[in-house]
Amino acid sequence: MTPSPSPLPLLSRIRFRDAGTLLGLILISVVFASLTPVFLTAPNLVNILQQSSINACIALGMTLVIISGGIDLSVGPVAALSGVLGAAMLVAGVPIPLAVAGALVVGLFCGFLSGALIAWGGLQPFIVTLGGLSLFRALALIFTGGTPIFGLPDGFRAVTNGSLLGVPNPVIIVAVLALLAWVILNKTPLGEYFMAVGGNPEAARIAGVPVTMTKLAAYMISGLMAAVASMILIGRLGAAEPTLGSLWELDAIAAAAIGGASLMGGRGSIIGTLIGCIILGTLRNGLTLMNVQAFYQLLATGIIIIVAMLIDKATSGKQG
Amino acid sequence: MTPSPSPLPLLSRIRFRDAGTLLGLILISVVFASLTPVFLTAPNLVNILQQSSINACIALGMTLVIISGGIDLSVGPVAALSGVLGAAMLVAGVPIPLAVAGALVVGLFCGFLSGALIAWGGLQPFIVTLGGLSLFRALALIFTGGTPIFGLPDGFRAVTNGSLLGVPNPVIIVAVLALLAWVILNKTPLGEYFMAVGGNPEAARIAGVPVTMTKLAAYMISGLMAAVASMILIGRLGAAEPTLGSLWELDAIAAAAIGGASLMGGRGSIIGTLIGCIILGTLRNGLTLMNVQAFYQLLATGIIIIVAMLIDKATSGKQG
Amino acid sequence: QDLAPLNSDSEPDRMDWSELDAKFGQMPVPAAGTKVGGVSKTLTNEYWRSLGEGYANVATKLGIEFVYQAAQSEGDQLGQLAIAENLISQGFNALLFSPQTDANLIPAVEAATAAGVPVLNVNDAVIPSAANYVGNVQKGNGVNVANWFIANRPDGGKVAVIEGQPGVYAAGQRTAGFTETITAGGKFEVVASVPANWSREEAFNAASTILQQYPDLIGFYANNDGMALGVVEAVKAAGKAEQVAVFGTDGISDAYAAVRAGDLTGTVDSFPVLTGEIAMEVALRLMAGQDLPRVVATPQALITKDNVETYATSDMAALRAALLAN
Amino acid sequence: MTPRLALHAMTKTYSGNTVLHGVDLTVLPGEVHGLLGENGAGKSTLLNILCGVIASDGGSIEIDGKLVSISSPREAAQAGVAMIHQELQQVPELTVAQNIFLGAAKRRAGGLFVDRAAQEAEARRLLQPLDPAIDVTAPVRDLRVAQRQIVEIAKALRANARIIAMDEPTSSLTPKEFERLVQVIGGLAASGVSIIYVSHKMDEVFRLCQTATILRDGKLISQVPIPATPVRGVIELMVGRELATATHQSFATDKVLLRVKGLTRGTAVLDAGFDLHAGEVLGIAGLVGSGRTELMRLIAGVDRADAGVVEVAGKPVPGHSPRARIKAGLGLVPEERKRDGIIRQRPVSSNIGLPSMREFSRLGIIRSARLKARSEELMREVNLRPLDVTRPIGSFSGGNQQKVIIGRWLASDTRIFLFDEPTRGIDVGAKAEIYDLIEGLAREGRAVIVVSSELPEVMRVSDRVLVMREGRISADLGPGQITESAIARAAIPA
Ligand SMILES: Nc1ncnc2c1ncn2[C@@H]1O[C@H](COP(=O)(O)OP(=O)(O)OP(=O)(O)O)[C@@H](O)[C@H]1O
Ligand SMILES: Nc1ncnc2c1ncn2[C@@H]1O[C@H](COP(=O)(O)OP(=O)(O)OP(=O)(O)O)[C@@H](O)[C@H]1O
Ligand SMILES: [Mg+2]
Ligand SMILES: [Mg+2]
Repeated sequence: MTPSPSPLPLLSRIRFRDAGTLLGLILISVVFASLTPVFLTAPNLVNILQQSSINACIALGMTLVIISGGIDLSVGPVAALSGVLGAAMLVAGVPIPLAVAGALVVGLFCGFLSGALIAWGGLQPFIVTLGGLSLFRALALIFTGGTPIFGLPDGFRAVTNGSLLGVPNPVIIVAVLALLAWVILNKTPLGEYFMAVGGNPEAARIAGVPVTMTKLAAYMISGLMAAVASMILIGRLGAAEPTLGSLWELDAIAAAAIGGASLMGGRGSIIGTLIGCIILGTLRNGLTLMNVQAFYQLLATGIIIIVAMLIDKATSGKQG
Repeated sequence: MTPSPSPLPLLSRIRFRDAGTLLGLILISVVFASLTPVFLTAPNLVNILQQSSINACIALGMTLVIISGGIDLSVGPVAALSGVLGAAMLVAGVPIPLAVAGALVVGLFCGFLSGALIAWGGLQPFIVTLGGLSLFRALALIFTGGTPIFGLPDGFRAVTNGSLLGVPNPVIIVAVLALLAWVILNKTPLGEYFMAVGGNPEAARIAGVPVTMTKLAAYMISGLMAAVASMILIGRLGAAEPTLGSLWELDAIAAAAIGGASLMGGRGSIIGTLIGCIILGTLRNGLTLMNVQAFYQLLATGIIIIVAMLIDKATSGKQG
Repeated sequence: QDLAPLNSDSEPDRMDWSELDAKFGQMPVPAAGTKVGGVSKTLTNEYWRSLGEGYANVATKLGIEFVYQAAQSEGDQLGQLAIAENLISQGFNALLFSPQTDANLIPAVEAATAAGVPVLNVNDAVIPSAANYVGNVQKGNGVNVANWFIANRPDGGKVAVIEGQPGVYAAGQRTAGFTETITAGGKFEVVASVPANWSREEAFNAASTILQQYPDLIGFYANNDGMALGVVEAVKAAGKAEQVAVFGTDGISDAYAAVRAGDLTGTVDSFPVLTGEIAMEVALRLMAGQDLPRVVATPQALITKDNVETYATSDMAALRAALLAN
Repeated sequence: MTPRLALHAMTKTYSGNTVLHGVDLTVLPGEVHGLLGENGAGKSTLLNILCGVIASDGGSIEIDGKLVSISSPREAAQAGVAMIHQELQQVPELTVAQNIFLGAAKRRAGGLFVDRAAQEAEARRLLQPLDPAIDVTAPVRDLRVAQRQIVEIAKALRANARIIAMDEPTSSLTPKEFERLVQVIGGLAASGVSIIYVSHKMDEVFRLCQTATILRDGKLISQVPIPATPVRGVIELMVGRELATATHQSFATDKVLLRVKGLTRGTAVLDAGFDLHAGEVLGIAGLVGSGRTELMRLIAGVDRADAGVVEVAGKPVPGHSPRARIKAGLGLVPEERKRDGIIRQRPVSSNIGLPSMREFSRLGIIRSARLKARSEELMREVNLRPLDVTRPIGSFSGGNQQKVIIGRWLASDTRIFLFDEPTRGIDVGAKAEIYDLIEGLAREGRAVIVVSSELPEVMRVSDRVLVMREGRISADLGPGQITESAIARAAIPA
């Protein structure tokens, strides 16, 4: 046995893993392209990216949370709360950067609350964020009395509705965030901590990983991402509804899982999650293009999620 | 250092754990009782039990799934599918026992599908049952064309709407099922397998536990329970709707978690889950009696779930 | 008495709200201490809050006790049932139910009937065994919009529907009303009819995709106003505001604002506050023993820029007058 | 005589890396057969194939002259094969009895119910000769490591197997418990059961075995009779070279680096206090459960002390977390590697860099190349096999994982090393390397505590030995006082 200094096995394994997800995406795309000619046009592809951007934003934060061994069911309501508070500030005439910063702080704070209960309180993530799911939604509803907030300033909306060289700004924003998340996960100590805490929290603690802070960071990033997503959304819709973001958590978790994240913690990939988001976006886009009837859309969604996982499994080996 | 043949340590530990949950229930009840006189009347208490019975039915299956290290998000749609198929048979004049048996087989089969993908396919439970959530719902909608099935025979409805010595039949049915689930979990090899597979799947496999069959059994029981819940519900409603069962999974998971089940697998208690269901039912009942507005009910639900977990944590020691 | 299963859109035993006073006289004054309970779908939607406002208007005017509750979210069927049952146990004189689905409140209705408490099914989902129903004709929403297209776009063209949640009665009826009416003449084609689950965001995405695919689309009909407002944004983002007419349903205040601003072409208002008032009146008349028809149809009107100011009033008396003048 | 077991040409390859090259193994009825080799030689792999835990890529299994196919643990059990696994394979929430009967429950009521009482009685009977103090109704999670290992042994005995594979069954046991095991094994062998015995402890192998098969790098080197072959010869066959016998050298100074005062936690550790000097190697001996592990955990900040102070270089350490203690220069190599040491799915380099990610970063970004280079350098020193720091640590053999965990503290500027059973599961060659390493640390002026249940080890590496008894430090033996009898006297309760 000669020492093998080549980093190939691991690298190729990671790439291989994401390649499996990519293959799923390509398969789905080929099917749709052969069924509807519009599918493969440039504007439609941009459309798909644009429509996937909000889920991607949420899913990035979710991926970090999942890798660190948790789950965040409260992302939708957190987005709603920061969305309506941000919108209220915007409508009240607070300068745009300040209002946006305010909304992001709200997101961070919600994440901090969940994170604190999980990290310090030692409660189960699923149940804490399930509580958060009710709590933050209730706060958003109470704050607005249940009515959407309209009249967002045009200056704000211009940011989310603009585009650069044909690429919509939301896509650019999310791409930048994804790059950041990738760097955090793969290049910084915090990323190592996420993986370690998700992989074996007790061993991580003994090795000096600040477990509490790491968990806190994951939920705070997730809250922040939810706030960013809400800003993109309210900019695009021109209104902030207290009910926005319902079921976002399921889409985000599905995207992360399709992208190879393990809900047991310790495993996940930013690139995989992005591809997962695009798979879900493509699915919705293609089914709409084909004008599939509502019930069958639901059917197709269910089947394709499972088939995507099976393809992925088949191509990426036995690690569940 | 004499051998201690007493089974006390284990027993007292379990009781202690459930006692924490019970304490939570008592606390909530005391608060409501002091705020609304109606709360502590016998009919209202029966009411609470009756209203908790469907969630309890689902939560029993969910508890076994969670203990075995999985999760079942598809319970609501499974209930819907077996409900509408069962109702169709009943309306078509199939003898009641046969139709009910048919519905239960549908539930079992749905559970088998999810279980097979998880146990043999090695896919993640969360994502498989998320797919099932869409899939089974779609099938129920397609089968009925989206319209409810009315006109269930009175003979059938009499079973679910009757009562014995003042206790509604659904409560009795669920109590019997709970007893069964308790026996399975605590007295049979299968129960040990659930704990083992959820607690340490690798060790279980090495010890020769039929891991695949165990997982399959958990999801099949969960599917069966969903079908039973749907029978109780359609009997009470006198109709089967393809949309029935929405959000059931969250209530059931919340009940199991409040009752001490760990979503990491290997831990959970039937008694705890039952108390968890009653806590949730009591919450809803009390808040309605106090005429709390919907938004604040949502707020209270969120807060109480978290507080229940904190109480539980505080009383049951550090094991998260 | 065994009632045939109710279909509110086609029940023959019906009357229009406008005939109530003429046929049954002034509202009877309720006894002191009368308690009425309302159970609604969800308060997250302005429509149901407005309905409650209507209930409360009448209750306050007559000095009766009124409790209005709703499930914590749309789709929480058992939660709503529990609420309804809990109200029954508290001894109300009449109950106003707006169920999540056709069936989920049936046990509560049965329990109330057994206890001799009259139950009124108010709008949207239809309890087949309901003895009395107050609400608009769901199909009419879609029909109204289709008629606008037929009248205002004589050349026909491609239109699309953004549906509510699959399997929900109102969504199905509204879509069917629109699609059946508009395609009858053969000039219009419904090129897409896709679900957006009552979500503004999903409606936005679906509309963007549809516009991409059918650049010559001339109109959208959305099953509610929230989704319609999402569609409006998608149309604006695609730069097709001139070409594409967008209609919603419900007449929430934001839809009025959008109609005024010229963003939303129109909405079918079913006047929830007024509906609430009428429903409460009907409940009180039933308690007084009046033998009303099984269905009382509430008003409905297509709101466009032309008539928006007429209907945009919070003064119910004025609104009644305007509607009756029609 | 027909061999009880004959493995022919066993082959196993992991993603292109062959770890077993057609290995043969023949065991006679009633024989205790040693299976020896360095860490990563393939011992566990071979036994895991035998008992159906992993699938081989080639080769056949014959039992009592009949070809059998074993593709699952169930089939292994049916073929009469039982195994004690190197890593504890238990369900923490289940009781001792339930764990012992996991997968083979005793039933009653026509097979419907588990017969708890019978299981517990039988479990008690099985544990009687090994450790009668273990409460069979306690959940396994409440047991100490040694007790859990004994439960593993009892589990293997339960099945009445014809062949029992024991993969380092004594890694957590003390000599006294080993003696009990010897009795048990003797009884089994006398009744015709064949035992395959894997251990890195040569004295055990020479006490127990009649024959030994020696593996090196996945290849069969030879089968030798024991004790006819001398220890040195066996070791040479294992490592392929001659090992220098080293003698102890002291580098202790009188500068106090670590001072522990009045450390107490429950009844596990009572009022423990001592000084540790720069350059000193302090051994801690004691019986199982005497509180050594707990003391290490308290010093390392893993558990919180009820009372007491930990001072490093004259200053009390602020904070109680492992992180705070690591900052102060302490590093713990935990006793239970799988639970407390490794992050299974992460590469070796990540496991090494974990406590010192900051030091390996610039501007918040990890300098991966530097981390990798440093990890490789350290792992070359301790002879990690295979020397690939990008592989997940979970895919290394147990001994090699231990080297990585030690390397973790070499990579950060740790001044005080707390080794809890540092050579558990480590082969003789690597053991010598670790002793050298400890000596090297002392030479550099760092301080080392070595907790070990192996007396020879304690005596080999320590300048000074503390003995613990029932949570208290019962003796502090300086140079010249360290003898087996002195330690034993202080360790055994009066
Ligand atoms: N899952 C795996 N993937 C890749 N390689 C593996 C895997 N499991 C074991 N190996 C490799 O197989 C070789 C043999 O390992 P094995 O565990 O059999 O060694 P061992 O002789 O039992 O060593 P030790 O004495 O340290 O327990 C090692 O090089 C190890 O790295
Ligand atoms: N998980 C646990 N639960 C309860 N008591 C424990 C636990 N671990 C250790 N103890 C108790 O703490 C005391 C010290 O145990 P510790 O493990 O520190 O001893 P040790 O000398 O290191 O022995 P070992 O060889 O088992 O590691 C013992 O009395 C033991 O019973
Ligand atoms: Mg080994
Ligand atoms: Mg120890």
